[in-house]
Parts: sequence; C-alpha cells; structure tokens
Amino acid sequence: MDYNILIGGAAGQGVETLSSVFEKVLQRNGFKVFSIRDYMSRVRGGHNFVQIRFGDQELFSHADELDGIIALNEETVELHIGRLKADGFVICDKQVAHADDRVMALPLVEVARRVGNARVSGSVALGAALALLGIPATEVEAVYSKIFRPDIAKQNAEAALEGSKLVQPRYNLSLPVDNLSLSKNSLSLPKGGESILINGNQAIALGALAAGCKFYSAYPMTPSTSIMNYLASKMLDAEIVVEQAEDEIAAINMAIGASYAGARAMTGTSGGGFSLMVEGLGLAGMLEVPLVIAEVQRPGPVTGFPTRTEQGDLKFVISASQGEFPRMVIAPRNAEDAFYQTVRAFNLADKYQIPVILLSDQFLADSTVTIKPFDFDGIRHERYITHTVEDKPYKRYKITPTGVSPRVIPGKIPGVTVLVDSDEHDEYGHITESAEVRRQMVDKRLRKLEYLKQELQEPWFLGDDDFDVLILAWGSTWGPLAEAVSMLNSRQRTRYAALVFGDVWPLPTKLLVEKAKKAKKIINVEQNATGQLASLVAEVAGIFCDFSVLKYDGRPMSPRYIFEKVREKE
Amino acid sequence: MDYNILIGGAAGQGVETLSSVFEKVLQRNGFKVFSIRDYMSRVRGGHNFVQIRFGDQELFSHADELDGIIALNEETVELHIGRLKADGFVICDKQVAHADDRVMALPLVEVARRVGNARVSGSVALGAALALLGIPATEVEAVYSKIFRPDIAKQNAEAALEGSKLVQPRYNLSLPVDNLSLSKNSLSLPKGGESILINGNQAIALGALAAGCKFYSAYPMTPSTSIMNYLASKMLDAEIVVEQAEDEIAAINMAIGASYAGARAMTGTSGGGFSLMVEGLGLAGMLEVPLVIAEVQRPGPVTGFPTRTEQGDLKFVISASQGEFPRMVIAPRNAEDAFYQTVRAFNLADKYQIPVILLSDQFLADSTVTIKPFDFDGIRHERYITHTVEDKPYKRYKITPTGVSPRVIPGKIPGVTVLVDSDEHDEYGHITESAEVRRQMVDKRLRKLEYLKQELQEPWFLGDDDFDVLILAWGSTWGPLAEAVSMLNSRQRTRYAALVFGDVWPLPTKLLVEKAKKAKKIINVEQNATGQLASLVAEVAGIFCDFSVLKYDGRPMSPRYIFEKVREKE
Amino acid sequence: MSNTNYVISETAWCPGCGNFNILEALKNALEILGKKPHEVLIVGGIGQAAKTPQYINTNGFCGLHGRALPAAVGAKMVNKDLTVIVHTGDGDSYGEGGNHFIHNIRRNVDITHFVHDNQIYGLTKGQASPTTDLGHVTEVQIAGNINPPLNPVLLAIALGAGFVARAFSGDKEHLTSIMVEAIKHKGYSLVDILQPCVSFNKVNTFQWYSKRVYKLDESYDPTDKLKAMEKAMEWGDRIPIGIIYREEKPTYCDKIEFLREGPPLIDRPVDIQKIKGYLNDFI
Amino acid sequence: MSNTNYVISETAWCPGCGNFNILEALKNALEILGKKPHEVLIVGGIGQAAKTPQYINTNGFCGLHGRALPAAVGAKMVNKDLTVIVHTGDGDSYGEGGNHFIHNIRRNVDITHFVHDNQIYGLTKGQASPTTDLGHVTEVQIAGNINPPLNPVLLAIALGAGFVARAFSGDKEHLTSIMVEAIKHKGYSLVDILQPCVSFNKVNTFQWYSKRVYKLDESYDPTDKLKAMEKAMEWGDRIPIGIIYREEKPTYCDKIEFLREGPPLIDRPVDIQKIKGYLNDFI
Ligand SMILES: Cc1ncc(C[n+]2csc(CCOP(=O)(O)OP(=O)(O)O)c2C)c(N)n1
Ligand SMILES: Cc1ncc(C[n+]2csc(CCOP(=O)(O)OP(=O)(O)O)c2C)c(N)n1
Ligand code: SF4
Ligand code: SF4
Ligand SMILES: [Mg+2]
Ligand SMILES: [Mg+2]
Repeated sequence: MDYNILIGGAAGQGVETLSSVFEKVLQRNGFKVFSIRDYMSRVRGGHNFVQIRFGDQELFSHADELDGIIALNEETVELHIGRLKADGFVICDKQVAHADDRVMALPLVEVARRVGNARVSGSVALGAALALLGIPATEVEAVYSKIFRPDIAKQNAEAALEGSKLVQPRYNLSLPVDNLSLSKNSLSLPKGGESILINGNQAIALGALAAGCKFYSAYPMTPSTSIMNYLASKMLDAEIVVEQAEDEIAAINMAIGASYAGARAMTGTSGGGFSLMVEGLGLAGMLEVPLVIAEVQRPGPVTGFPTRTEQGDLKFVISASQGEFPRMVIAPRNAEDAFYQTVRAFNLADKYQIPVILLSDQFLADSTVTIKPFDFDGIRHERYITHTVEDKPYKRYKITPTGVSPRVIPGKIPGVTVLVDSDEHDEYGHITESAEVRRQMVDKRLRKLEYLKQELQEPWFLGDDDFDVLILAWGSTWGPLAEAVSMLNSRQRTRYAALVFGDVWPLPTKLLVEKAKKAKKIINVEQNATGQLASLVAEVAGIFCDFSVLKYDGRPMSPRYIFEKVREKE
Repeated sequence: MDYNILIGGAAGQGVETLSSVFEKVLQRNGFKVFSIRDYMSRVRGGHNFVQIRFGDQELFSHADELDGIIALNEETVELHIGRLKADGFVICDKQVAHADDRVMALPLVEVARRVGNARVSGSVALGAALALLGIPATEVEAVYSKIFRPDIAKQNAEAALEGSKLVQPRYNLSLPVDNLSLSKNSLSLPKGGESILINGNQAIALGALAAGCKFYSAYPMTPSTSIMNYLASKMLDAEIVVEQAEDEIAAINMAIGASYAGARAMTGTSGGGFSLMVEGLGLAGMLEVPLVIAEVQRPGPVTGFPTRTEQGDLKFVISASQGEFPRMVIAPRNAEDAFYQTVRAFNLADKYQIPVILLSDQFLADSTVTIKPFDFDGIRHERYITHTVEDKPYKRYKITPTGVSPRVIPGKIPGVTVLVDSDEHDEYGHITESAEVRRQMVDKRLRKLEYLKQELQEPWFLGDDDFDVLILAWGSTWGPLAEAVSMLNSRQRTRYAALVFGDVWPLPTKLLVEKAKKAKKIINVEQNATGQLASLVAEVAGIFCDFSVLKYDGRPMSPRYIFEKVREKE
Repeated sequence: MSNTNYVISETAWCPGCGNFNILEALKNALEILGKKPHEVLIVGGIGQAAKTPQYINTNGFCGLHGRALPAAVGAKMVNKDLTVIVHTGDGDSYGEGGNHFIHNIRRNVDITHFVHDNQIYGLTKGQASPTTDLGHVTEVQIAGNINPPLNPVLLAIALGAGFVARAFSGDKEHLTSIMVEAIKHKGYSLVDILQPCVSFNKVNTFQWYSKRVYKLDESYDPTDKLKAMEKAMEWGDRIPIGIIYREEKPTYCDKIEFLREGPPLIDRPVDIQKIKGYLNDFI
Repeated sequence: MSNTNYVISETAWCPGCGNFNILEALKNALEILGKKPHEVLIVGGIGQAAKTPQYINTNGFCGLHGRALPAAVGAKMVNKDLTVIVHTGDGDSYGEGGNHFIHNIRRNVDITHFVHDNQIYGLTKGQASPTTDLGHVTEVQIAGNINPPLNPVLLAIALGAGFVARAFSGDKEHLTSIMVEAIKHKGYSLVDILQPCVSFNKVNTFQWYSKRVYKLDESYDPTDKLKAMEKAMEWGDRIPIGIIYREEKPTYCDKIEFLREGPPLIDRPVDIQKIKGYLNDFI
C-alpha cells in the first residue's frame, strides 16, 4: 500500500518547507517515505513541485500516478491533474478556478488570515490533507518547532489545526508505531525514530563526517551545494574546515594541500565545476595524495539544466585529465549506499593514495527517503600512515610490489621531509628526466589500479537467477529499476534480472560476465542519451547490449517508465 | 641509402641552431631529412640532442643506429657512442677525453677563436662534418644569412669553411639536384626548393593560416608553444589576432567569443592546458560555435615530462566535459597530414558548428621533415554562413534534419539578432525548462554526430592485402610503424599490415571491420601505457587486440623498437 | 528608434529585484546612444544578473560562469563595429572570473562591464560573494563572513582601468547617465552597480543602500588617480556613486595597426597567395 | 643549526640566474629563524622559480602551474604548526594564478608568498608575463608588449594585504632580512622579488635593476595605506625596495575558534559518537 501526494507552486511560495514538514510528519507516524524534487533554476516564480510517496513498506522510488495534489497555485492543478487517479483529490485555495469534481477548493488563505498570517496558508492545506488522509496531526507541532522559532511554529501549527477542520477524513492511514529500535540506543529518538529521513547529499555529507573528513572546500554549484551546506552547519561542532573557494580550481587544490598535510579532505561540485577540477584530479593522481570528490551530476552540456537530473558524466569522469593514473569512481545507488560508500571512498583513497570520485546525481541528491539509521559502530578509519621511516632520506615514492608507498605526514617525524612533485619524479620526489625511472613510476602507479581491483564490489543483483533478460544500470536508477523489475516479473512472462553497478571504475566484471552468459537479451537502462555504461561494458568486457532504455529530458525515470519501455521491446 | 647524425650538448650550447642549419644545408642539397629533438625541461645545462637522418628517399621516422655524432661536450660522447656504427665517426673538440678510435678530436674552439668568436665552434664542427660526408658546403652561407644578421652570418660561414679544412672526405654524398618543381611556380625558391623542411607544429600553424584563421588565443605550454610563435611571427602580415591569454580558460573562451562573432578561431595547448579548457570545450559544443583546438600531447599525468612525447590523452579528449555533445578528434600522422587536417578541421568545425580537436604530440610537433610543398590551390574555405533569414525572430537553433541550424553572424543582418546560451535553450536561444524541448535539442545536437560520420576518413592502410597480422595505430606513430612494417615484411615470414587512424573520434570502422576479419592476430602499437586506441576499438567495434606494443618512457618509438617488440611475439 | 526595439520576454527574476531597474537603464542608455539591436552584443556569464542577455533584444551570449569577459573581448577584437557590453554578477566577475577581470583591465579592449553587485550569490541561493560584507551570515558562512570584501572600484583603478564608476540600481536616471558615459568611453570601462537582492541579501537592502549612497558632484575631479583611490575606499556610512576615475588611454585595437585601420577583421578576405608565400620560410 | 641542514641538489637553473641568490637568502632566513627542515613546507607551482622546493631540504610541494597558493593555504589550515612558504614565479602568481592571489589576500592565512619576479615566463622560454614592461619584444609579443604591466605591490595593498614588500635578488642581505620579517608576519605576506633572468629577459637585467633600486629608510612609514599605494606606484628610474606596507590584522585561523585554540586539526581524533548524534537532524 502506498500513496503519492504532489505539492506544487511557484518558486518562493514555500513548496519546499511545506513538503519537508509533510515528510517529517509522515516519518514520525511510522511511514516509509520517498520524495522527489522538481524545481526550476530560479528563485521566484516558475513552477516547482515535490512528490511525496509514502506507505508501510520500504520505498525506493517515486511514482507517476497521484493520489492527491496540494496546489499552492492554479498552475499546479493544470499541470498535474492529468496524473491524478480517478478517486484522487486536489486541495487548493477557493480562489483557484477549476472544473473537476476531485478539486476541493478550501478557504486556505482566509483561514490563514484568521490565524494571523496569510503566509501560513500552506500549513492550512497541510492540516486539511492530513485530516483527509486520516493521519494524526500529533507530530505537526513538534516538526514545526524543529525548524521555526517558537512564535512562527505556533502559528503554523495552529493553521494546520484549523485546516484539519475544513475536511472530513476520507482515508484512514494511521499506522501502529512501536518498534523504536533506535530509541533503545544511546540516542533519545522520539516516535518514528526507527527511521531517518535523509537525501543523497546529506548522506554523503554525514558519511564524510563519519569518515573523519576534516577539510571540505568547494564552490557553490547546484545540485551539489547542499553537501557544503550540511557540512557548514556542523563546522564548529565537528571541527571541520568548510571553506568556500574563489573557484573550483582553488577548491580542489586546497583540498589536495590539506590532504598532503594529513587531513582527510574532500571537495564537491557538479559537472561544470568538475570540468575545472580536471587538472587537480590529475594532480592528486600524480602526487599520490588521497582525495575524495563528490560529483553530483546534472544535465549538460555546460550549464544545461541546473536543477535537474542526468547520468551524463560517466565517461567524462573515468577518463578526465591528461595522462594515465589510477582513480576510482563509485556511483551511489541510494541514500544508504551514499553514506557507506562515502566512508569507503575515504578509506580507499587513503589506502591506495588515489582520488576517489563519488558520482551522484540530482535525483539522488535531492530525493528524500526514510531508511534505517546508519550503523556508526561498524565504521573504521584506516589511514595507512607511517610513523617510522626506514630509508633516509625518505622515499615518498618508494617502488613497492603493490605500487603503494609508505606515507609520512609532513612535519610529523623530526628530520624527515616529504617532497612531492607533479613532474615525473624519482622515489624521493625529485624531478627526473630518466626513461627508466619514468617507466618504473608509470608501472608503480598503474600497479595500484591492479591491486585496487581486489577491493571492487560486484554490482547489486535484482531478480532471480532464473531469468531471460538481463538489465544493466548504474547509480541512482537502482530505485526505479528495482520496482520496474518487480513489475515486469509479476506478469509471469519474460523473466527479468538486473545488475546495478556502484563501482563503475574500475568496472567489476565477474558477475557481469557470469550473468551475461545466461542472458537471452541484454538491455541497458540509463539516464543519458548515449548509453555510457553500455559502451563501458563493451570496452571492458566485450559484452554488447541489445537495446537501450535512455532518458535525457532531465526528469528521473519512474518505475513505470522503465516498465513500459522495456515491455515495448519484448 | 640513409645516414643518421646526432648533434648533442647541454641546453644553451646551441644544439638547436646548429641542427637546424645542418638540416637546411641537407635540404638545399636535395636530401630528404627527418630529425627528432630530445631536450630537457630546462634552459641551461642538462643534455639535449637532435638526431638528423637524411638520404635520397623520403623518410618518415628517426632511427636508432648512428653514423656520426657531433658532440658539443663530453657527455654527448659518453651517452651516445654505444649507438654509433662500427665505421661511424664522432666530431668533438680536442679537449674532450676519449678512448675510442672513432672519435675525431678536432681543434674546434681553437679555430673558432681564430675566426674571432669562441662561440662559433659549433659551426667549425658543422664544416668538418660536411667535409667528412662529402656534402658541398655551398649552401652554408645562404642558410646562415637567413637566420643571423650579416656579420654573425659571415663569421659562422667562415668558421664552417675553416672546419672543412680539418678533415679529409670519407663519404661522397653529394646528390644531383635539378627537379625544382616549386621554383617554376610563382615563388622564387632556391636550389632544393622542391621540398620544404617543416615540423608538425609549423604545419598546423600554416594550415590555420591557409584555412583563414583570424584569431588565435593561447597560453604558453610546451610542446604547443611553437604554434603560437609561428602565428605571432605572421600576425601583422597575415592580419591575424594572436593573443596570449592570462590562462587557458581565457584562451578558449576568447576564441569562442571570436568565433561566435564570425572569425575562424583557434586555440592550442598541451594536456594540462586542455584540462583547463574542458568546460570551454563543452561551451563550444552547447552553443554550437565552431572551434579548432590543437592539443599537442606530452607525457602526463599533470606536468609529467614537459618536453617529451606520449599519446596518453586520447580517451580524455574524446570524453572531456560534462554532458553529451558532438565533437571531432583528428590525430595528424605526419607534418603533411597536419597541414591538410588543420584546414579540414576548420571546414568541418564550420560545417557542423562543433569543436574539432587536433590531437598531436611532441614527437610530431618537434620533428622536422622534408616534404613536398603544400598544395594551396586545392584549399577551399567553406564557411556555411547564412546571409538571409526566413524565420523572424531568427532561430539560432532551428531544428533541422541534420541537426545543423543556419548560422548568422551577429551584426551582419540589420534587424536580426543572434542569441546563444549555455543553459538548455529553445530554437531562439532562450532558456527553457521544457522536457520536450530538451529532448529535441539533445537529439538535434547528437544528430550532427551522425551526419558527421559521413565525413570520416578511413585509416591509412600499410602493407599488402594479403596479411596475417593486423597492426592498429594512430597519429604520429605512423612514421616509425610504416618503416617497421616494411622491415617485418622484408623477412618473407609472417606478413604484416597496419591501419593508422587519423580520425579517431568518431572512429571510422568500415576498413577496421573489413581488415580485422581477415587478420589472424591483431596488435595495437601505441605511445602510452594502457592501450587507449585498443579500448576505443573494443568499445566501438567489438574488436579486441591480441597484444599490445606500448611505450611510455617519453621517448618516441623507433621503427626498430616496433620491429623487435612485434617479432618477440611472433 | 524606440525602447520597444528591445523586446523583453518574461524574466525569471524575483519581484522587487534591483535587476529590473538595471535592465531598464540599459535599454534607456542604448536608446539615448541610438544603437540598433543588431549592433549591440550583450555578454553574460551565469547567474541572475548574467541572464540579462535573455531579456533584451540585442545579440546575446550567455557563456560560462565567470567567463563573460574573455568571450566579450574575443568578439570585439574581430568585430570592432559591435558595441560589446558585459552584464554579469559580482560572483561571476570578481569570484570565478577574477583573473579575467584583472587581465582585461590591462588589455583595455573597448568594451563595457556592468557588474550587478548584490554582494551575494543570488542564483545559487545566497552564499557570500567576494563583495559580501564582513559578518554577513549565510548557510555556508554560518558564523558570518570572515573574509573582508574586495573593493572592485579600488582594484580597477589600481590596475589601471580608464573608466571606473559606481552606481545604484535604485537611481535609474543616474545609472542611465553613467551607463551612457561608460559605453561611450573608449576602452574598458567598469560600472559596479549596487543592486539589492530581495531574496538573499537581507543586509544590503534597498534602504541600506539608499541611506548611504551620495552622488559625486562637479567638485570631484575623477582624473587624479591617488585621489580616486582614496574616494574608492569610502564605504560604510557614506558610499559615493558616480564616475570615480577617468582617463583616456589607447585601447587594445588602437595599438595594433591592422585592427585600428580598415574594416573589422571578420570582413577581410583571406589572401591565400600571401599565405602560400610563407612556404619560403621552410626552404 | 647550520645552513647545511638545507642540502641542495644540482639545480636546473642557468648560471647567473637570480634564483640562486633567492634560494640562498631563503636558507639564511630559515636559519636565522631557527626552523628545522621538517617544520617548513615550501610550495611551488610550475616554472623556474617554482622548482625551489626541489633544491632545499624541507617539506616540498610542487603542484600545478598557478595553483601554489590554494595548496599552501589548505595545508596551513589543517596544520598550523607548519611554516608555509610559497616560492613561485610572476607568471605563476599573477598570470595563471591571479584569482588565487586576489582571494588569498582576503583570506589572510598565515603563509608567506615569495614571488621570483623576473618579468618574464622563464621556463617556457621567454613570453611576456603580467609584469613584463611595455614594449618588451618576445617571440609572441613580436611588436613589443602592448599590455601595461600590473603592479603586484600596489594590487596587494589595494586588496588589503597586511605585509607587502619588494626586494631584489641582487642584494642578498637585504632580501634575507625582508624574508625574515615576512615569515614572521602573522597572516599573508607578499614579497615581490626582482630577479634577473639572464636567458630570456635582456631588458630588466642585473644592471637595469641595480641602477634603479633604492632601499626605503627609517623615514618611510609603511603603515599609511594611501602613502604606501603612492610609494608602490614608483617604478621606472627609481624603484623602492623594502617593506612598503605593514598592518597587523587577524588571520584566518584567528577568526575561527577551533583553529585558533588547541592542537593542529590533523592531530585531533574524530569523535564518532558526536557524529552519530547528528542522526538526530534526520528524525
Ligand atoms: C563552473 C561553475 N561553477 C558554479 C556554478 C554555479 N553558479 C551559478 S551562478 C553562481 C553565482 C552567481 O552569483 P553572482 O555572479 O553574484 O550572480 P547573481 O546570481 O547574484 O546575480 C554560481 C556559483 C556554475 N554555473 N558554473
Ligand atoms: C596549466 C599549465 N599551463 C601552462 C604551463 C606551462 N608553463 C610552465 S611554467 C610557465 C610560466 C613560467 O613563468 P613564471 O611563473 O614567471 O616562472 P619562471 O619560469 O619565470 O620562474 C608556463 C606557462 C603549465 N605547466 N601548466
Ligand atoms: S535572487 Fe536576488 S538577485 Fe536573483 S532575482 Fe531574486 S532578488 Fe534578484
Ligand atoms: S631561464 Fe631565466 S629564470 Fe630560468 S633559470 Fe635561466 S636565468 Fe633563471
Ligand atoms: Mg551576485
Ligand atoms: Mg617569471
């Protein structure tokens, strides 16, 4: 059982606040939530909406069909009523013109004014919606007090209460909530505490903090900025430097400087900023300085669609920067994965002394989901730092069987100095012109890539072993795809299975080869126009897809979209 | 018949000047010449050398074995005598210690002093070498007067004359020179005029001028700088803006601005600068502004080996920048190809309104070769510019079957304005948020890539149709490979053929598929460590190489190197 | 010619934003100068201000964040007949684009640079820009901005710009007249335009600026560089607006004969026989 | 502790180059300050000057062309115990790296920036740099440099740097003393060091500089900003060397309590239970 409510309006009308209150109330009532955000690259006007899907089972994706619409303006009704179920509802102000009997035109603004502030009309609508759905409004006030100052919180709560009186319950969606596993933990979590409601960027930011990241430098860029925002909010408490750089080039070079000096360091951006970091990426590769970079994709080329989603940068990030050096690229598949992969990224960056890129996207970055709280107890910080030195002078680039050289932090061992150089260098970090040393150093660096392969995580497998068609995907399409595969298989016809890659470079091929052998047909499902995973798979494993399901209009694929497109080709 | 002379010394000792005089004298005596330059990333000291190979047949590559060494210091003898043939010679000053009877220790400095300037001792050596080889010194004075002011030229010529008296002729290499085809042309060329002596960068620069390039902005970076230098030397005469930018980001954005405004525009750099141009590359792609970029590769990552050679940036340039857009990448195979491909690059950039990258490398950039003068009469400038507009307002991004929209130059049609935008835009260039328009625009841009495929030039085929093993290569390895294939086939054993790609993106596959089918074995020969062409071929054509011959020590592959490495695997 | 030449499409700006006045002033200035739409090129980077080319019917180039200046000078160098104007934000001009700002002042190409200086990153929702006041709290500068703002007017004068002015979007007439002078100036001209951002800058509001700005009058001599630098440093309770520094100097194109004389570069045919003659360099 | 702590390997510099004296002065300054090799980090970009970290036994970081400053401040922010010194060229600092120059002055991290200003791009063989004099002919600037040089000293003062000096590689003792002061200064300090490039700058030679430089004496007051800007503009027949401007102001780390107090950031353990508590934000 799940429901799907859309909240829409112009930028500046408070869609975002209203939605996050709604989500939190749902969460605290024990529901599982999955919401997506569709907004325009502007501050006022235009049209923004959030789709909040909730139910009693875990949700991995949004859906197209709507059970309800909360419309803060007329445009919202027009734009979305086509997707409303026959028995769905629309809540809007009575000023809004309509000719559909599913529309409930309520005196939202009037009530808000009565409460004392016309601007809380959204909360009136919220109260009405909750009442209609039969969801207890008990948590509303608590949520408001978490985000507003007391007087404003009170006003909004009152508005919600008044709103609830405008309608009769039509659904009865209250859930019995009791298994508050977390509250038994050291934390004192209120009701609903068995889940956290988090988006992909917050999960990355929290992962970075959990990994002991002490330095984050970035330049604002949608949709990556909220990583910086969350980290900044913890700057003083967690004692992490969060520095807004003058440009992305500075951002990455600062982070490399900080990492060289011994801090776990990270930068984040979207494709355009990453373009400017390309030389810095190579610097981390050549200096063998650990670095974590979050690249939160949006549709390109260049400025493209700043607030929308795409998986268009895969081939770019795996081959960015001149010359050849090891790097790792991980595409988190959901918020939980984003957290743990971020921690893993820091550990692998340190272990192999390489840059690790977290390749996320706007869909994952901005969609919120309820998941079980992250397990902090399993987190290990492995720094791979040496405190004693055998060779004098110290060989920063000592040739070793794995290619990884013992790392000393500058200033930490009296008498030992650490020299790094972006020119080709010898074991001491001194510039060389020698052909022989060059060969050894290239081999050393590339050997790390070979050893890195032992760390690779095979893609997630969806479906049963007994399948006809294999679907290949990566990153955030996991959610919609998981549901699409269930939908496809529930028909008892062609049987589908899927591999969803998280580690995309180096690309793990064991499971891929194994499953591809059994497949009668292979389909790649990607949020881009050229099928970048498919060409990577062709290159690396010699496996060719039979056809592609691609979407590149900036809007995320829904389970139904994938279902339809795949079925078309059956 | 060919000879191979090495001229070596410390940076600042005049190796470069001496070598270019030697080359010119050889050229004017009717020889075919091929020289490579091996220098260090420093201004004084260290060790630099030039290897001048010459003969009566066209030469495409350098060779390893030496017939003679002109050593400006002792180190040169030590470093290179191991490669000297048993009957070879070394010319050096008598101060140089030696214990090899091939060494001719001459009073070079003494003679130079006698002529009046100790610094012309190199010219004394030159005179001696020419005399030894039996090459008439007649052109020496003319060449000096072309590069020096009269008094210095005279002094050097005299030094050469005196030098010639120090030795007895051992060879007799004078050639009958008469077919001065070019001098019958409008130009008045002296003896030897049937050939030009040019390097890869000069060929690109001259190609740009021939294509009508009117704007070149760049930031200095070895080994691309000599493109800017040559263009700057013609700036006033050819009326081309040559602007040194504050950084590479400015360089590419200036060029895009100039091209938008209607000039043929170009920028040039090496891998590090290209890293900084990545966002600009995408801008040209998104705005659909024609642009030519020369990327002259050197070994990476990052600073790497600034003055040496590698083919390490193939995958980088074909996938650089966020999002998906059409581009073309051409890897010139020799100086002649570099010239014509540059002209072609400008024409294709204009025709498809895309960025075109010329992917060269230090080996091609700095090696000089005698070739027949370029054919200027066949050069056409196709601008594909519209002077009338049907739609009002003008649709800069009109959707068309080929994806190419009629291009108006701003300011040229009264009442018509031209709007371009790096955000996703509609046909007028206005920002859009529409999913439908987005889809259409992505399709439009990618359609250009499809149409572009009709322009592709198949790779050059070396060898006979009747082969066992197929070698795949790209760009400047063509020269050494051509000779290596002859060497391999002259043994009358396994028969070899090769495909050498010039157009590398999009990759033409017709000939590749055809030849690969016949091959018993496929080998890729590349100047990099990971076999980037091989993976591109795997990705695009599903063809996998059986083994690789790779070199990544910054020194170019010689024919013999390829021969040996291939033979090892027979 | 009337204002209606510069058709405006619906903007994505917030109601009350200072950008509207700047756009109006620009249109008025172009009208006063008698420019036709196709003779003008407006170049923007990325940001709210940088959307200006979208909202006026002239030639328009919205390039990359921070990179408006290089594109603008490239266009001007090859077509000197175009009136080239850059409209972009403080973040774009002084942050991401800082290096181009410095060096294009040195080049002195005849373009005009209007910076919509709202002392904030508008489009990305309110982070500190290089001109944000000390102590200004944002979601990133959670404890208040700790980096002293740079003074673009002082910087431009120090770097040798020949026309440096400050204006305020709230005084459209004054702004228009400064714009007219700036466009007329031969060479690079900078106008730093104080512009309230009603959505993200709650510190430097319309009132904040209105209370502080005062117009430089006749008694002020904008040709004394040292005095101008002193004047440029005035900020806080009283902020001078007007032309702070002015000096005629040869432009980039003046210094290169083939650009100075004759038709724009893009109108000259290629003399292929001349180029062919360069083969002589290689024999 | 003796000079021999800072072992030098063979350099790739030209005989007679001004860089040698700068390197010597640096070693002397470090010795005077009693710094041990492992306590010092020298950061360079790419260029001849930027090779300095290669030739001295301290911690060394040769990064990217133009990007020495961001790497240096990143390192200092996380380990305030390191003495962080940037050695790099005029092209690197003011050309490719111009944007970082501007904005790191604003940050005022406690690092020292020594620019080997040979008014030319040395390593790439002699193109004009941002400080090349007008009219200087090179292979690219074939008709002479047409872009007026930027004045780094003036610029730094205008941007609010707290320690700005000019020195001359030809006067090693004076240079050493300025270096000592610069390193001791709390916050960002700039020393623009005039350095002859014997190979590519045949205009601004050792003689050229020697004839022109003069030392500022006691009578000069380096705390008056406007006067300092005036002094900074002196260039041509007479070029002042010495500390042009000086002002104590809080550094970046001073302004952030957790950086100001306690051990360097890299020495602090991660409190995982505290981080776990942040889960509360999501319920
Ligand atoms: C390379 C790159 N980095 C970051 C961004 C994101 N971005 C867009 S506009 C902007 C700042 C805008 O501030 P400003 O230039 O002051 O303009 P305003 O919106 O205030 O008018 C940023 C950081 C981008 N588009 N490109
Ligand atoms: C991104 C990038 N662009 C260009 C270069 C080439 N490059 C190396 S050093 C240099 C200029 C050096 O000049 P300067 O900084 O003044 O140092 P100097 O050699 O004069 O000491 C340039 C342009 C590079 N290494 N990286
Ligand atoms: S966010 Fe600020 S600058 Fe942007 S349109 Fe709104 S008010 Fe104007
Ligand atoms: S080129 Fe100039 S700066 Fe470089 S080492 Fe030689 S003299 Fe010094
Ligand atoms: Mg702004
Ligand atoms: Mg220099």
